[in-house]
Amino acid sequence: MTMLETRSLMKSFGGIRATDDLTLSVEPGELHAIIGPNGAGKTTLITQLCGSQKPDSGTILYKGQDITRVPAHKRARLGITRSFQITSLILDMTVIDNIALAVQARQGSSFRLVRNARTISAIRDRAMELLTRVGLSDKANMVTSALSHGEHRHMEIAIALAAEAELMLLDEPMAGLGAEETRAMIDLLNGIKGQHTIVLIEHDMDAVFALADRISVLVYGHIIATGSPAEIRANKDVEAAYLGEESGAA
Amino acid sequence: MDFALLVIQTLNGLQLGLLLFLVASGLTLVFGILDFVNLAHASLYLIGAFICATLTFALGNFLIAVVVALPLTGLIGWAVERFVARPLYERDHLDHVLATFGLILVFETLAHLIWGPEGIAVPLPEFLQGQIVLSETLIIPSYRFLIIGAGLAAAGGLFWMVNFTRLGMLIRAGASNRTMVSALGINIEMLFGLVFAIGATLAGLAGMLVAPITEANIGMGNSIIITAFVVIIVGGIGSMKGAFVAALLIGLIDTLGRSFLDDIFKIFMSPSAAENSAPAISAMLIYIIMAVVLALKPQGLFPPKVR
Amino acid sequence: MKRIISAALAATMFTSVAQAESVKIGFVTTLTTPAAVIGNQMENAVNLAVEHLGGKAGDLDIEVIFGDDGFAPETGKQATDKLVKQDDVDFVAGYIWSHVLLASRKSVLDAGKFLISANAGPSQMAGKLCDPNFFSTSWQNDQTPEAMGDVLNDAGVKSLYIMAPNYAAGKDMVAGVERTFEGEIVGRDLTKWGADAQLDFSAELAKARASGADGIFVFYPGAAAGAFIKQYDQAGLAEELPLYSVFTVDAISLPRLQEAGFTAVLGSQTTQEWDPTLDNEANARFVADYKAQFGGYPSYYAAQAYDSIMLIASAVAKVGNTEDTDALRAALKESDFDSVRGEFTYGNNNIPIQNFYLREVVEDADGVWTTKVVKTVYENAQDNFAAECPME
Amino acid sequence: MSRRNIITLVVMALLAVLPPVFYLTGNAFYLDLATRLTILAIAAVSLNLILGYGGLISFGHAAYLGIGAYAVGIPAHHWLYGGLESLGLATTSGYVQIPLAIGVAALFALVTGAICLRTKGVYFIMITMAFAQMMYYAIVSIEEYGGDDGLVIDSRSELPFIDLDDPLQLFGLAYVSLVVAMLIVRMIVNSRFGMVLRGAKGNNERVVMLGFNTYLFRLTAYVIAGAMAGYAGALLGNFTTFISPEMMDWGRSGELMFMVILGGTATLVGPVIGATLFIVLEEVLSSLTVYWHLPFGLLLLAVVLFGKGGIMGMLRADKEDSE
Repeated sequence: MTMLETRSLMKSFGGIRATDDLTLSVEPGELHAIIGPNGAGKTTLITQLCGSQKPDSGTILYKGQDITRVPAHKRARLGITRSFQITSLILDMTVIDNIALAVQARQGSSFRLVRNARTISAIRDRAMELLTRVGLSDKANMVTSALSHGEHRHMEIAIALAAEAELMLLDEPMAGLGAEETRAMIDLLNGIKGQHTIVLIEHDMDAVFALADRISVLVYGHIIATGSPAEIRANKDVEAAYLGEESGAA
Repeated sequence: MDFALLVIQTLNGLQLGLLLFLVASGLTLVFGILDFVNLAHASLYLIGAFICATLTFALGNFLIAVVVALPLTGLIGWAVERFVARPLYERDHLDHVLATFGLILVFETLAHLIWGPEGIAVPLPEFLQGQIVLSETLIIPSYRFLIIGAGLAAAGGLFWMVNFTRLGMLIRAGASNRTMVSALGINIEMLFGLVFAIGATLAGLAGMLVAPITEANIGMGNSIIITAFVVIIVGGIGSMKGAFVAALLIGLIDTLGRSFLDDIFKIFMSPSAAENSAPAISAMLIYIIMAVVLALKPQGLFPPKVR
Repeated sequence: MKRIISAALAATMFTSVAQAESVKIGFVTTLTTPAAVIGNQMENAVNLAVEHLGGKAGDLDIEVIFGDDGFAPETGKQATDKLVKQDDVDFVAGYIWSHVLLASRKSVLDAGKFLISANAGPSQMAGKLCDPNFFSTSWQNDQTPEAMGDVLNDAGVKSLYIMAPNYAAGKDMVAGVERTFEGEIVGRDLTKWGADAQLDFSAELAKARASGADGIFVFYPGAAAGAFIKQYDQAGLAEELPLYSVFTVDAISLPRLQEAGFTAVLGSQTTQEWDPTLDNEANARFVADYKAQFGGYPSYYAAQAYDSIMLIASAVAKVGNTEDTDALRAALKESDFDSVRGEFTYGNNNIPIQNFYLREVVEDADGVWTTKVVKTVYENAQDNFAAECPME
Repeated sequence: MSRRNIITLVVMALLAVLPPVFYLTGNAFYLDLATRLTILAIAAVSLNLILGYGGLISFGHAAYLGIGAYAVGIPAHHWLYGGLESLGLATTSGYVQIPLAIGVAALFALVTGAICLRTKGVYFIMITMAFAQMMYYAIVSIEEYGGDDGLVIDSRSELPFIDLDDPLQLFGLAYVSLVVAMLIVRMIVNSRFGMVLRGAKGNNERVVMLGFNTYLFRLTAYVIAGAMAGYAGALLGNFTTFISPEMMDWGRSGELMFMVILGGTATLVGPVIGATLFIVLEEVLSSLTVYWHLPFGLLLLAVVLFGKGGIMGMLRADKEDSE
């Protein structure tokens, strides 16, 4: 069974078709990268996959189940998690509280008003464990806004891991990272690859080709090619549409 | 129901709606473009009325006083932008509300200190004092027509400015995308100051127009600010068209409610209960409308396209 | 924080050390909002009364502490509480507004102090809620409009349109005129009152015109009066729908109307228990000194406030101290002082039994607009609620 | 112990000790002032739950105070003048009045909150105000309860062991209620529920993506805050023994907001400090001049323009997030 499938997805803003008859399928366990020039509609696709925007038409299937009209918070419960292109953390909370909130989401109802959440070891221990995994355990009690951009990116991964997502939607995790930080992120993703199905949207071609099992190329809201990194590298259409237009872009 | 009375009350409602529009249009400009919540907007309405009243006695003519008072009010608006609003753009709405509430207290108390609590009755020139007789039962004070005319002219001018001038283009662009305007190399501080001054002038004009009716008095700001906010919320923040439609809607509902609701209530209530509850219910009507509009359209009737 | 609290409280805490041999009067009126225009007149009159008394009630020094009711019952009650509890006054006087007086009543009377209304006269407090420690130097609300109702009958008015603010006194005024007026009431509007009172009466005036009434009766005290009269004038109703008002055309609205040149108001008639032209010595001195000091005619609010201080002073002077409340009560009841309205007595409910006059707006010798007495409508009239008061 | 906790304890201790001392030294009025302040602080603490921790700027919180006060006043009115006996609402029993205050306030919060929470930002501010204004005019229109003129409460709520006619006991009840309210808020914001609420304030989209239906969390918090303010209103009615629609005017809602902001949002004791400062300033300034709104307004401006995070923000040195 495919993990995620879209069929003829359409989404327009004004007169512009951001998503145009988009059909995609992601297999369980793979790291599926989606690349494309600026304005190809990558982020619009992600927002529809996670449910914060509704497509105009078409269907989204998750493990064979139609989730097109399922609201975002329920999709999260089903095991879909998303990281944000622009860092989207709760900046006025501490690092560990950010992670703990994500852990809490997987541990039964949070409609619990009495017990102090910070004293629940099942949550705190798991959050600490995740922070250790992304290398931020020493910064657990700092306010999130005090951390660097690269560290925020690592927190995003920790949150995605906390959600124990079967499907992780990673929206440009390398955006704005320096060379050193990018390498650290590639190592981190390599470490979790295989344990989760990952849809990766990324501009950094080196990273994409180093990490992806399969790659889909999105141009003007439409998938023009899907294949292994080697196949995509060899694909003439891709070269024309993508590299030709945006030579030098990385 | 008496037809002539209905016509008169509709005109009265139109007049109230246009006054509301003058106040609300400035509010929605400042709100939509500067993203600044200005509770003190009505203080400019108040200050405008008092300046104009004082000048009416100094210059001997109401209309000349209005012409002189308008730029003065705009100048005060510009000063408010420069010294209070500008430092607060980066803060959240909570700080705007708190600061401008403080500003209301300052303006009202200053007005009390300067002009006294009794207010100023503003005399009209001779030709505006009479009535226009449309038919035997249709008699309207001519000054009310002046308000309607001035209100429509101001609304028309505003539409022209917003839709057909370079300033208007910037304002429309600014309302939907602030960073874009600054990217165009426009002096955003100048633009903001100007927008604020225009808003102040419009509010001031409303105050000046209403002064010969209700007198310039220190409580007048309080009574209009909330209604003006209701107007821009119902219309959709930042939408000039929305403010216009909502202002007329609310002006008409308020006036017609005040005139006919007690008669309607008398059908199923005792007369004294009807007379007691009708004014309160008609005052409540505008809030009910706002709640219904927001329940159905959480961004108002004419939501701005992109934020 | 600690410093702020203790400094602030300490600053006011020890100022109230009781001075021996003085009578303390709390005076609650409106000093903020547009209605402060009334409060300021009352404050002036109180100060003038103290000056006329040489600052003394008998051997006791008079100390007056003003409280602001902010034109709202809740604020008025707070101001009253402070006067009673913190300043420990012997008398609380003042009160323009009936709803403020009703809200504050318990605070004063439960503390065993005397409550003197210098204006408000809600029907409840003349009737069921009357109290031995409550006195009025004004009237019961219904009386003035009742007098107007009789004036209307005499003038041959057959149908009447009524407008008043929607609060306790407004309702009393409407009830009062309806009690004596024998014609038909063709319409009635109660409008929003308070700090954000309705001041644009276009809808109501249009209805009044359409009603075809012979006359319009209004009650718009304080700052609203000017607004109403101007709109009435602008609507050109003066000939079609003659204006009969109570507590509306007065020494507060007239100067502003004159300044703005609203000559339509000249000749309009109102009823009142007092007028600056009343011929007695106390009134002549009061009006002359008030005009000299404050540059304008006093209103009845000022006259009643002046009387309230004179009443208190007369009782305290007679008793010689502020402790003997029984003696003070008896002395107050005698109303043995030179009232600016002339002699009056108290009924069983401690509301004055007094004359009511019809007054007309005229230009005085100096060209200033004021009122003069046309005729006496009621002589020694008692209010209708006295019977409901269980006191003897 | 963190500096913030020390401040909290000092403020609460002063508030417990000073007013009775004033009372016993013959300054009954200052006890009254403290009681008023304490009751308003309960309302401010409840507002802080949604405004400070939940990021929901409610401009209609005074409506709940009014509802609570009328829940005391209306039964007391019928107890004296008759009517509503069949509903059991002609009574001065606190057992009826206080649950009624809390219940009606919670219900009003549930119904209006369900609609208001669909909107965001300034729209939320204004729609909460609109509902409060509707409540205001609803009360104005009921002549039986005095309309604009308000209603005198002739008899205070009857409670076991406590005589509310004794100002000291009334203050005691208000003070204990304030402490309990603060403890409840502290408990809630530190719970798993509170984490979600606070997270949604910082970044609602993120919290939704984690799988939380933040609408329900917010609505629950909104109802809790409304119920607490309703209780404060019941105390206020008992304290003033006079209630009027004025209590739920938008200006009053604004004052509650300012208390929270003045003291410092999202801090446990901030609203208490804000309420104290507000009431004391009002008292001191208004006793100096009738033009006290001028210095008061300038002060508000100064606090916003030059101070950030309210009084607690100025006092705070340590930046820890926990209470």
